Amino acid sequence: MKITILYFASLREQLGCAQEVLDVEANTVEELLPILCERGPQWQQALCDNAHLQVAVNHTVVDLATPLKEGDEVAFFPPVTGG
Amino acid sequence: MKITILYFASLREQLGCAQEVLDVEANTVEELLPILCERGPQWQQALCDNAHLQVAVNHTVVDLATPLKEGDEVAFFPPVTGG
Amino acid sequence: MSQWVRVQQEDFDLSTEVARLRDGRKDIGAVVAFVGTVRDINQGDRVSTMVLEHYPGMTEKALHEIREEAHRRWRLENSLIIHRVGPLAPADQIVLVAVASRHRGDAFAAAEFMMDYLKTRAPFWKKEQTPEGSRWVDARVSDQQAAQRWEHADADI
Amino acid sequence: MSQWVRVQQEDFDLSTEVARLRDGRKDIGAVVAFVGTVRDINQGDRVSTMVLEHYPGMTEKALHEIREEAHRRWRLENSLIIHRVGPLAPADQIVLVAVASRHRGDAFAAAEFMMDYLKTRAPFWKKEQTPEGSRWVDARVSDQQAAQRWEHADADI
Repeated sequence: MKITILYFASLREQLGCAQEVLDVEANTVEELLPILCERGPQWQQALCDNAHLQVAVNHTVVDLATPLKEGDEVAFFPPVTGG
Repeated sequence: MKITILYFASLREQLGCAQEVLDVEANTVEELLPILCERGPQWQQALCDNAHLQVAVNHTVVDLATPLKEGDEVAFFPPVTGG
Repeated sequence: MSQWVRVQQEDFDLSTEVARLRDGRKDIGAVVAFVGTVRDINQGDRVSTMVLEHYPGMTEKALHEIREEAHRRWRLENSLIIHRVGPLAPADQIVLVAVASRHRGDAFAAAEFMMDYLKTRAPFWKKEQTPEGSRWVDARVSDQQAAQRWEHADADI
Repeated sequence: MSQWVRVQQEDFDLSTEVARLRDGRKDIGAVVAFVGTVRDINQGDRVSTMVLEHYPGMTEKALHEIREEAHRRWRLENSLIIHRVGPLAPADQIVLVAVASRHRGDAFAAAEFMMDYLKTRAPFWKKEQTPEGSRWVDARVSDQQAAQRWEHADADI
């Protein structure tokens, strides 16, 4: 299934990627993460070894057990610092 | 001794008096009050029978035991309602 | 009267006053401004106009003391109080309390404190015009209670 | 984007926005406005400029949810949130949260709540330029703690 993945702020810079569309088999965010982290050490560090990683699916912050479906927009980002 | 007495808001209207200079022997506010209340029932009601009466001496809210001296400015008023 | 405490008949402009409060300073991170306005309903009755009376001299002293107490209790960079007197109509601005600080917690607490103390300690009185005639506004128990929340800290001074 | 939640590059004028919020209504007695501004010192270092990045679409959704939650928790007549994005310099305005209510207690609580939730739930990120180069600003534990103060009431919804 196809999902859109977005990376923001320091994650975007570390990964050199703002947005990608991925055709992937992953039932949850938890299953998606190892697929991304296999790409190399900077992915491992930015996503899988990052205790502060935030995840949103379709504009709502979720936990890693959240199911994914075709067409979902998944976003990874660091803790927010607006205001 | 001479003191200035001011009346504000509903007290000013009840008493028909905004300000007076009085030559009076009163060591405290408590001693001043009966002298004023002898003037008639509206004075008695507005000042001596008024549980909500506020008193300031020289621009500071005080209690009735506060001493008075020559030249003091005494003000009587109801609870404040600004803001 | 200092430039940070004003009692006046004229209206005020919020942006102008906040710009004056901030004065271009780059160490300020937070401004909280409270504007009180005249409502057309009070205690169930329609209010067409009101007149605000005060005690000249004592008013300014009371407002200065409230401001100074706020600066003792919180870390503030600046603050101002403007209170109008004279005739006012519904929707008119009555009062502005504005506080500038490094971090927002100080500004929020100090602004609310200053309003609660102003409501119970500054010598202003409102007389309302209603369809039944004019009347002096009664002090509210809720304002007394709001001010009492801050009094445990009075022991510090 | 609704007229009460805006994410924009342009600056805003406090008086204009508060007048829009109040809309001449005579049932409003209290307005609390919070303005956040850029400080030239953060974590001990001088900040010359910053850039605010956000997540378009999610930002507006998060701000709407914060606003709606405030209207559920307090009796509010109106509220607005404006947050700037893009390049900003010290003393620039970053954010405006303004709340109008009948009585001041609701406006003070709701404005502080909205800021605390915005700080921890709205997807904005700051990148600062300092003499040592540029850096992403770290989230503050104190902001997390400020937001947690309100969470006991989350059980209501």
